[in-house]
Amino acid sequence: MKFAVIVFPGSNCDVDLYEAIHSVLKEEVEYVDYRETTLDDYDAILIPGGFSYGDYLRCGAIARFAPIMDTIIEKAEQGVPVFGTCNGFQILTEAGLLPGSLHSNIDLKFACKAQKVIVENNQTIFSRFYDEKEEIVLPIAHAEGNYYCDEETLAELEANNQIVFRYASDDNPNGSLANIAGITNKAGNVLGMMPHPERAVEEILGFKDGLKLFQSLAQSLVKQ
Amino acid sequence: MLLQAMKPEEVKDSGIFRQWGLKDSEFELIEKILGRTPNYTETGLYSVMWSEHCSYKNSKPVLKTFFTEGKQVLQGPGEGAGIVDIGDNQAVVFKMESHNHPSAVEPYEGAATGVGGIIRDIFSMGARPIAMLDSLRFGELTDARTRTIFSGVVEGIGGYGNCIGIPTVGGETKFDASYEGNPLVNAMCVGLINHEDIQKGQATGVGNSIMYVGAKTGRDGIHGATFASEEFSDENTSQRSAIQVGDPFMEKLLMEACLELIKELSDHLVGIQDMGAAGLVSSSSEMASKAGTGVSINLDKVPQRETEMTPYEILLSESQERMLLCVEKGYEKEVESLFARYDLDAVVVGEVTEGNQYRVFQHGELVADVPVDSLAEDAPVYQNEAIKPERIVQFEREEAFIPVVNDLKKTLFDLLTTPDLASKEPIYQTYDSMVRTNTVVGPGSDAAVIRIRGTKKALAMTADCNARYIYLDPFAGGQIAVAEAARNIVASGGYPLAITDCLNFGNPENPEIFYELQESAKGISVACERFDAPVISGNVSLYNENANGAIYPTPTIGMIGLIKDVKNILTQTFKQAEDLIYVVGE
Amino acid sequence: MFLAKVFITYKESILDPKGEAVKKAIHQLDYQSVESVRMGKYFEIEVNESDLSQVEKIIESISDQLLANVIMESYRYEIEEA
Amino acid sequence: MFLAKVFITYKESILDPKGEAVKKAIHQLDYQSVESVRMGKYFEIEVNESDLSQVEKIIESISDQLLANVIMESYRYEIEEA
Ligand SMILES: Nc1ncnc2c1ncn2[C@@H]1O[C@H](COP(=O)(O)OP(=O)(O)O)[C@@H](O)[C@H]1O
Repeated sequence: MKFAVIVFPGSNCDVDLYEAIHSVLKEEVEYVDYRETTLDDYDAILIPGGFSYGDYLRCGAIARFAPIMDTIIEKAEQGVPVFGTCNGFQILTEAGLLPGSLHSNIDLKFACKAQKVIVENNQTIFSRFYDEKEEIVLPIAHAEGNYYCDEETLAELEANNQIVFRYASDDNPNGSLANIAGITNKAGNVLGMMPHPERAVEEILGFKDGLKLFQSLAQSLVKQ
Repeated sequence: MLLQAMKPEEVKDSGIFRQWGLKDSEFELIEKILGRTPNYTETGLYSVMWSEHCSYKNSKPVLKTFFTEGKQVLQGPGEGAGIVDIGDNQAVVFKMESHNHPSAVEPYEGAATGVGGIIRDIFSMGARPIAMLDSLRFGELTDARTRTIFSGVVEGIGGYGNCIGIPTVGGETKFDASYEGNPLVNAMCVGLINHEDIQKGQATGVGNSIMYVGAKTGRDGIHGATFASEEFSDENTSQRSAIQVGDPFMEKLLMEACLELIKELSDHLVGIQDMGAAGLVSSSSEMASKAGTGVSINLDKVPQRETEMTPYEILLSESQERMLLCVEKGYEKEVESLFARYDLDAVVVGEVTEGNQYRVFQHGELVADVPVDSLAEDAPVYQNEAIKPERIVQFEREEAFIPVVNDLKKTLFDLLTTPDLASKEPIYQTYDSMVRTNTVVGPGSDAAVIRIRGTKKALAMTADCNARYIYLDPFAGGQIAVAEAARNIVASGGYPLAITDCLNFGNPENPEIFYELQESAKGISVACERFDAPVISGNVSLYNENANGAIYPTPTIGMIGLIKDVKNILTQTFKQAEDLIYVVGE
Repeated sequence: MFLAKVFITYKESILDPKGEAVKKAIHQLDYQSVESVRMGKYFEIEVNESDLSQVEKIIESISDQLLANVIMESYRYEIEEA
Repeated sequence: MFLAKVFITYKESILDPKGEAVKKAIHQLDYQSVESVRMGKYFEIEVNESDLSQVEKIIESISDQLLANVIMESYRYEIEEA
């Protein structure tokens, strides 16, 4: 099985994702440049955090026009797992692969800290190693993680069980709607989330609850 | 426009050079060196190159006294940053730099471009930046302008560091009225390098090409170096319209491109230096001066963001996110195409020449022609007078102060609510301290710890200075600053390796202030020798004054320690109930 | 009641990295005839005063002190009755 | 040559935290008559076309696709000859 980590100009958590797969999960992984137009060699596509194009206009707004995006959209439609964290989540919403959008944290500040997250749906290819309602701790590091969508979309997300991760209702770091921290598309093969599971795969760094996400994904790929 | 047409005699007679910070005696010295009166552009070159910021003309005698030796030192003071061996063919590269004056005027951009500048210093040595620290001083938060400066500075540091993707893992933040209107913004960057990748900022080999890479040049930050070397006045603040704006996205591309260049084309890359203070003139003349060569620059080739820029403006501009390379003749195309992949300009703007002249051409005309060393080396050095401040003489006569505490609990709570002692979480949580997933100990403990992937090693790092101690006793205070840093390193499991420093003081022409500078440097030096932690890099920021006088003398110490095995990492928190608590030391 | 619209942009000589990034993105979308992009801030401010000249004074003062950093930005405003 | 000015603001129904923060700061400066502040983005775009309708098409297209996120923002533009 082989993972692709997409590198946009300004991506900076590409190394974090790469190392999580390579050094900890011990699976094959390669960086793929944003100018590439094929992803046929890969079983899963990972979109890292960071500041693609400086986040200048709006997070993810410019990245979604990068040449690789058409291919990612095509692969996503074919059912290939696509995972985006932080800026990756923002890119996925801008590209329309996930509904809604992300805007400024309610207090307008960048927040980098340990965050309690609740696993709402452990039936996805990304979350099957977690227990239902399991409380985990993942780092967050973002200024624009405040998830928004209209009521209809929210109702759909709830009805289809697309909300995979939520913040605790008394500990929402950014003001996101319905405490949403991460969602999938309807088909369940595209996941976007603000917290950083790739920064939570080693005891020495103080967090390890993210590892199960990559293990879940790896196992799903084996099964296929 | 008229000004640019000034003839040499007019430059002299009008005295415009004084506005640029040159003294009459310095102007005369330039005339003597050249055997003629310098033209407008040349006068501009000297005015920035001979500023305190570039020439260290007031601080050189002090810096010479620093303890700088040690078998671990691979590169001491003199290059963009210092380098220390950490075994296994690896080394750590670090330096601290101030951006005080720009931050007072435009807090966000001032702090952001300070971060950008110090990062370039690190990757221009060939190192991958792995962590940032920031040491900050502000006036009291009760003042509205101070609050604006404070939040702007903190946002600027986070804005730049978060975007470029280097974790900000530690620092310090203190408040005192002496910093009102003149905040201190000291940023430190730490990089990791393999020995064979170490670069120098030099331009050797007659005929080799001087290449310009990165952002285009605009009229921003002209005279920034001079500005950093002057006292503040309100008039000053409004004059300096040319503040720089940082572009961390551009710098991220520039950093990745330069690091790739150093790996892929190392055989043909002769030298590399960032264009920081005093921009193109400083980087090009220093590279030639170090190599003992001449250099010729064609300004028509310099990528420009604005039209009709004069030689003076192009040479002095401090536009950010630019680097200068010296490339072996014949390999320019390779460099160009490497940078093109990052969507960056890379252009030949000049070449290394025989002799030792600094020659600049625009539109086919020779617009400046001066000896390289006269710019980079021959600035006058001033041995300022040092007099023990009256207040210290007073202190020495007084009885020792013994505080009387009546209500211990109240005193403790009062102390804990002072901004100096209060938790700095609201600051450091706005910095990404974890990106690159090597941060074992982030902000909130004594020193931050970054592990070195693929080894058992880790680096401990801290920035410290208690300026009040230096104010009371510069020599002892200097020692205490180093000792505090060393304690933070040791308490985190590391051995002190070396220090960098940022000497923030008031006007050195004031003998009492020069005394503070001189004595605290002695104290630092003595302590460094004791800890076998030599000074390997640093920066001087003088003329930090407001209407009420000088800031507290603040020589910030940045120290790096080596942790041989990540097993030995310690943090400052209690771990479990019933563990015993010891007090060690005197 | 008045509605003031305030526009803030960098001064000419100041680098506008955001505008540059947007321009590049527009070119990637293949609108080559777009020659330059400056990106700035825009405010819509409702002021409950009866007197236009008073509103002007307020808007200038907050633009100067708060909305723009006049060292590197310039501002422009329009006021209409609302 | 044309100059287009594009204004982007959050849709009415969406909370604008930046605008709120600015309003608070304005009240701290003691301009209590300021009732509301919305903060948005402002673009000045030079387009080298000879035909106004062509410029309109371009500006709408880049505003829709790029400049605004139409899920929560709306845009407005003005075009003048330059
Ligand atoms: N400006 C800052 N940037 C990053 N970290 C900071 C900053 N200011 C303080 N810190 C962190 O907060 C913690 C406490 O700082 P400080 O109060 O200076 O501690 P101490 O007095 O114990 O040295 C340290 O871990 C320090 O690294």
